[in-house]
Amino acid sequence: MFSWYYISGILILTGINLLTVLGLSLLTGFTGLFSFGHAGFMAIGAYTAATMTMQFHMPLLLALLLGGVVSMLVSLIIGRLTLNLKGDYFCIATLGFGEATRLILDNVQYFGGSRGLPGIPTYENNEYLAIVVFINVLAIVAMVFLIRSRHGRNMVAIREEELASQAIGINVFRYKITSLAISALYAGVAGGLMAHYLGYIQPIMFQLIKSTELTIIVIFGGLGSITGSVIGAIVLTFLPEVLRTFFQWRLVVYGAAVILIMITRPQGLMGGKELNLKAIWRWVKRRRGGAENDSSAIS
Amino acid sequence: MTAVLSLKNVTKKFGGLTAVGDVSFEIEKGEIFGLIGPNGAGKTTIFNLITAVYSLTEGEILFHGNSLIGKQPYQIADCGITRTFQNIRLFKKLSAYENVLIACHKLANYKIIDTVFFRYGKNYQNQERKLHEKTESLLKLMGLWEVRDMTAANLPYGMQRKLEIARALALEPQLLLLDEPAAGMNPEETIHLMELIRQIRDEFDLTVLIIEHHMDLIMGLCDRIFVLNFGKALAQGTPAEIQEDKRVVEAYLGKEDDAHA
Amino acid sequence: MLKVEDLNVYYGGIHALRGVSIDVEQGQIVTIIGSNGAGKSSLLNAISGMIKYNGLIEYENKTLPHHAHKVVKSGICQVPEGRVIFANLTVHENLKMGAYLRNDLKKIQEDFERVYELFPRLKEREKQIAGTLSGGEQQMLAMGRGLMSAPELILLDEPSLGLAPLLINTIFEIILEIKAMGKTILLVEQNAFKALSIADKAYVLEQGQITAQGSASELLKDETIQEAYLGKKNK
Amino acid sequence: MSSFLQQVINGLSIGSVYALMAVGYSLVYSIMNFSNFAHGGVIMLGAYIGLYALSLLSLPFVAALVVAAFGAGLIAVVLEKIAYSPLRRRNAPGLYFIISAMGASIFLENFVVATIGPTFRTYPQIFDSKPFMIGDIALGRIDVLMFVISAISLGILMFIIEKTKVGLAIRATSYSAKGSAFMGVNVDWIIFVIFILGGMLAGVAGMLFGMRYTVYPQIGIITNKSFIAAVFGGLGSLPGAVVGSILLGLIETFASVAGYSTYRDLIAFALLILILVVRPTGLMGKATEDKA
Amino acid sequence: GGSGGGADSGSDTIKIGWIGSLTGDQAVWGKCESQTLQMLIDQKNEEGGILGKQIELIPYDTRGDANEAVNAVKRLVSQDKVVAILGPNASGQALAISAALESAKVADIATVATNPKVTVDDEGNVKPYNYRICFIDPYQGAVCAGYAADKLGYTKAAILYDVASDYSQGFSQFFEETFEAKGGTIVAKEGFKTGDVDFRPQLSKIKAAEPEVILMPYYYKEVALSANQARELGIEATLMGGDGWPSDQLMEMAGDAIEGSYLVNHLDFNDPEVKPLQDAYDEKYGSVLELNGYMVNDAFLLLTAAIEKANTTTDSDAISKALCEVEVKGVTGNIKISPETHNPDGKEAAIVKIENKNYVFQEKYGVN
Ligand SMILES: Nc1ncnc2c1ncn2[C@@H]1O[C@H](COP(=O)(O)OP(=O)(O)OP(=O)(O)O)[C@@H](O)[C@H]1O
Ligand SMILES: Nc1ncnc2c1ncn2[C@@H]1O[C@H](COP(=O)(O)OP(=O)(O)OP(=O)(O)O)[C@@H](O)[C@H]1O
Ligand SMILES: [Mg+2]
Ligand SMILES: [Mg+2]
Repeated sequence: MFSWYYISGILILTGINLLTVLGLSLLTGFTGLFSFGHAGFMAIGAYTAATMTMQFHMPLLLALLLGGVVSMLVSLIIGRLTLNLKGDYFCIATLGFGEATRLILDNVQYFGGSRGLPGIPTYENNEYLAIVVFINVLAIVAMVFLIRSRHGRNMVAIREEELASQAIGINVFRYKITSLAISALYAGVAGGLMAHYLGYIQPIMFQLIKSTELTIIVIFGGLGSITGSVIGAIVLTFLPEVLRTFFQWRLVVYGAAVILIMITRPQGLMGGKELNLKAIWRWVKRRRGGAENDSSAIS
Repeated sequence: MTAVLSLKNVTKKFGGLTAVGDVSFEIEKGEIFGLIGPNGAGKTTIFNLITAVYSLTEGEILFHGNSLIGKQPYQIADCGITRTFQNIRLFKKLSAYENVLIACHKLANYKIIDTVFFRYGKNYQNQERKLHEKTESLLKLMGLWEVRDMTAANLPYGMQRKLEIARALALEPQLLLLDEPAAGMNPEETIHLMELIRQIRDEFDLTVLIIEHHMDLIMGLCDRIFVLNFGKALAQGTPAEIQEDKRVVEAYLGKEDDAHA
Repeated sequence: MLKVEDLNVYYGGIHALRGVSIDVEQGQIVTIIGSNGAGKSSLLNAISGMIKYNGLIEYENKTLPHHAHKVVKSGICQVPEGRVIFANLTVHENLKMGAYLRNDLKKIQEDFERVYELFPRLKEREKQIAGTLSGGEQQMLAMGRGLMSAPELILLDEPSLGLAPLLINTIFEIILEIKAMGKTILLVEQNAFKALSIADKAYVLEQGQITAQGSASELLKDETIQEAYLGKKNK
Repeated sequence: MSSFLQQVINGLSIGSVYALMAVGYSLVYSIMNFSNFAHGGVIMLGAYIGLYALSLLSLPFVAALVVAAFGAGLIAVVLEKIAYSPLRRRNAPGLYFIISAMGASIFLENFVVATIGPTFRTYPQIFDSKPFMIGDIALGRIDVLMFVISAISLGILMFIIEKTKVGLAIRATSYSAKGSAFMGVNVDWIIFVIFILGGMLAGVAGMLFGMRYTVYPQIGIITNKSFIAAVFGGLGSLPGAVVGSILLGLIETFASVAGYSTYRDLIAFALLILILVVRPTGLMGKATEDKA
Repeated sequence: GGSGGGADSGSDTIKIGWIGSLTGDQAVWGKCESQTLQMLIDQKNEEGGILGKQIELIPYDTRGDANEAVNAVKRLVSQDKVVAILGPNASGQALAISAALESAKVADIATVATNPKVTVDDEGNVKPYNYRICFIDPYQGAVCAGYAADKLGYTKAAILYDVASDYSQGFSQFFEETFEAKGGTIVAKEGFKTGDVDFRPQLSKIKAAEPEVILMPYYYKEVALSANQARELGIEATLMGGDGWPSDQLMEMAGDAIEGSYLVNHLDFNDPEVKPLQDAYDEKYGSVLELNGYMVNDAFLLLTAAIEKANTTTDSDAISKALCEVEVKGVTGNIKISPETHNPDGKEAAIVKIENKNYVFQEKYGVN
């Protein structure tokens, strides 16, 4: 009943969201830092990548990577300034960064100001979907590898208890900035993908509400769970589409759904758990009466 | 032979309050050194100064003759000094196993890049295996292997303290700082802990600095004891000397106390 | 005065208390001893209405409400394990919070003085932010705060934790003093010897079940108890 | 000179709008320790309630203000019951509250769009819209009112928080709800008090905002500015929220004066970061050394 | 989800899509636009539909977001199988949907998307499936500036604009260019950001620059607020604006403050010919028609003409081609789409003056 052309479009968007969410999940879910500025990193990646392909006819993948890297470099500066801030202070500082990025883009006429940048090369739907899937698979694998290493565990330690992390020799600041930089890299690449999907970008696409949506996806999926982020990105990108026929009631339902999931399952869909063959096997075993312990976020 | 740790005229002030004033002592390699004194005497503050949680107001702290001034807490751990916390600071929501595994991180040296590109390389796999082996042995040593999958916050108090010790040991330190490790343990458990600490010292070739209010443990375990009172040195000596010291008895131990407890 | 019958507490899958029954009589000191994780704190928390439980808890022949603040209102106050002081408030404000439910200003003032007398250290640190107190000072504060609520029944969860030996003696003296005022005390202690020496009655809790009970002096002499909880034979 | 003074007045009056919003936000923050992103939604509803109280019920101004305050207070309390209290019972971390608050804010805004509709609405004229003129300088009547009301509500709140027993209990609960429960505090009641106070402030802010400007479902967006102002001042500090708001108003104004009106927010954000780099807990936030 | 039996191309209805903001800060316009369209379609259906078939409207909300617009278009063209799409009312979304339209060969007629690049790409080639019914920013800006300079004789103008709005930025840019070309000077140019409600700092600066006329190129909520605040500050300069202004709401919100202002509009609201449309809308929805209603009316007229001309109810490509071949008389004037630009050809702007709280038509005015 749904046409492939439509679905594939949403899938591409899901992939773009997912890529950002994966990075954000590292930052928020695993390192415990809350950002409201990731739309800003997406914007930086989007404008960089678009300029590269339009002005310098760079191949897409290279342009995307460059977009990611530029956004990562910016994140290093921002991180340097703000990562010593605690809790909501950091959160508001990132909000400030996101809005400031947008405001700068609004003013820079080279990028078309608030009128946006049209004429970015686009690709055939299926081909593009393949690219998006390819990048996401790489991103997920890399993220899982990272999470399940001593570095990933150290980030989790920071999320849990900073002072104790210091006491066992974890350079808290370095891990925080690493985590921010990786998440900015992901967001930057995702921004580039978005630019080449729409063929047009405009600062308003990267406003606060976008950052908010991304964070909602992370929490919705469950902090500290890559599987959760994947499921969250899929569900929450599709949800507004499924609700499309509700017209103006759509976002009312969306808002209510967010509250509902938070109060009924505050740990999010997955909440620190990962879905993998081992976990499924354990679950099956438990169902059969075996008494094993829960799978958990790391190790 | 130089001392493992030496404090020279260490002072820490909080506003007008001198929490630690002009304290000096040295700890020799392999020693179990006790730090005792009434509540609020400044014992924990000294730990916080050594581990750079607080910055010194005055004085100097040397580790193997090198100054620790200006170092960040994590760098102190890198040097080989680890600690436990009086107000337990475990990674509460993680399992006991994960708590120790995280702390083992220094035994591996692979980089972030390696985790992505050389995940299935021999080097990476060996290092990871080493971490898990170390974790297992530490948990077994501390008698926590059975509860390894329990969430740290749900462990009974005493076990949480042991887990803190396991976590501190994971870094293979040269100097271990224990802040009231036996708090919340009953006498039976305390004695068990005492033996454990001694065993750890021998097995890992450690130097231990310990704060405790359980006198059985302090007197039975320490080679030397340093007594603080109102942030100032009150006495220093072997357990026997300390127990006899009138000032210590008066300020801290209490007269009839050595009969029991 | 306090009657607990067939109390069960679950934490998710963990069955922490299994049918515990105890009786506390007016004016007595009753102590509960048991090893780590036996469920002592869970028992006190259940009485205080801080956790969910099944079973009957009666206070002065009335079923205790299941809300913490109502329990306090009926005259029961707990000095909790881990102190749970208000780290952001000053020492004085913490004590004031202890008297939250009281309105007898004059008596409150007297109690302030009494607490400061018992713990001169607190008086010295009156204006200090409680979070920066030393461990032992925090313990004194928790105790003082408990006293400020002038309860009829006071639940003490390891009041000597982290205290210097000299102060431990003081704490036990204070407990006796409270008893002398006609108050009732339910005491959980790791320092089983001390606890048993001042208590009237004692229960031994093991893995969520009461395994022994009796007068404190009897239990003090009990061989198995001596081995398990007193660490060594009494010198 | 007179244009400079005029700009100072402009800055102050913009600041007082932020202040009125920031105080309520800061109040909830100081107790619950989370950024209540639904505060803007409540302000918006307050503006509508005030509007309908005036136009449909034809209440006099003061009565309408009271209705707006209580209406918004009620909404805030209901919101707490639905969106936060289940989380509170599970001791969920602050993050979850924020997300729930965001859900609530999306819900409220769009609920109004779907029911009342997206149109802008104007308050009937209550005060003379002509400003006071002091020489060449214009001083808006509602601006003055806002300023006065911000000052009064701040005063009342500070008194409650610092001097009364409930205030003490509020501060205690903000650190440890568990600890207060042990002391016999009815935590639910305290939370109720907080939200009703915060909501009432939101109602007053919304109504005054609506009178000064206009009423529309997206009013909530403007509260982002007041969050930033609260951070300037130091989160959880009520005087800080006011000082931060006034400061932000002045910064924004003088960014325009300096000829950077198109970069106004950028300048504000840059200064925000600068302040936080120098004072990580804002201008008036308490800086405490963590004790291990 | 789904809209019921979507993919059946042999059905008796002819499907038309609409996209635009039903939520978000543009919802005021989107709502009116979609309602007007629904009303027009109902009327047409009563008259027997097009080519004997009933029309079915499938409207989707985009909340002003380009990604959503693309999703909505994809759904409309591939699943609902619409033959053409009307809307959106903002350039950003219209720009983003080009690729989707092209691959499905379905035409879109934007209502008030005034960015020139909506219909032509950077190289100046026309985009085959993007059309619009309104004039473009350069035109509006030029008309406004020309009228201010030539007809009203102003030489000193100030601009207050919304930096974050593409419409506002485009408009002010072209105003500035033309005004200066005509020998005027821009004495002050100040900006704000969407969502702001207080403009007094900028206005105080503008006041100090002593302009004769102030351009306010943005939507009426901000117009009302800024006009009121300007008057409060004692600014007496004439105010000018564009098609973001016209609304009854504006009169209500800023009646006195905007007295004597000029604005560029697509039509004369008091033209007796538009009365039936206004009345019908008022009767059906109990509220006044916003500008978007008029625009979508003309877009719909153009579309029905094209469908009839192409004589097909299924071939969207043919319908698209026919859009350039028909000419209709709409409420905003005669509409003939230029094949080179896909803009309405030779459409003249209406200059309107606000007098006694009324939009009083002055004249049709065009440049070049
Ligand atoms: N950050 C701080 N600010 C102000 N005072 C402090 C701070 N940290 C500690 N103090 C004070 O310094 C003194 C020493 O505290 P410390 O924690 O070192 O005591 P301690 O010897 O460990 O006592 P205990 O045995 O009770 O744990 C105490 O009186 C305490 O109140
Ligand atoms: N919140 C909780 N969730 C899960 N299990 C818990 C929780 N709190 C306590 N437990 C478990 O319940 C059992 C009883 O704990 P409790 O704290 O009552 O013991 P205790 O006798 O007070 O021990 P201690 O002497 O260490 O204070 C323990 O096994 C503990 O692990
Ligand atoms: Mg200490
Ligand atoms: Mg306990």
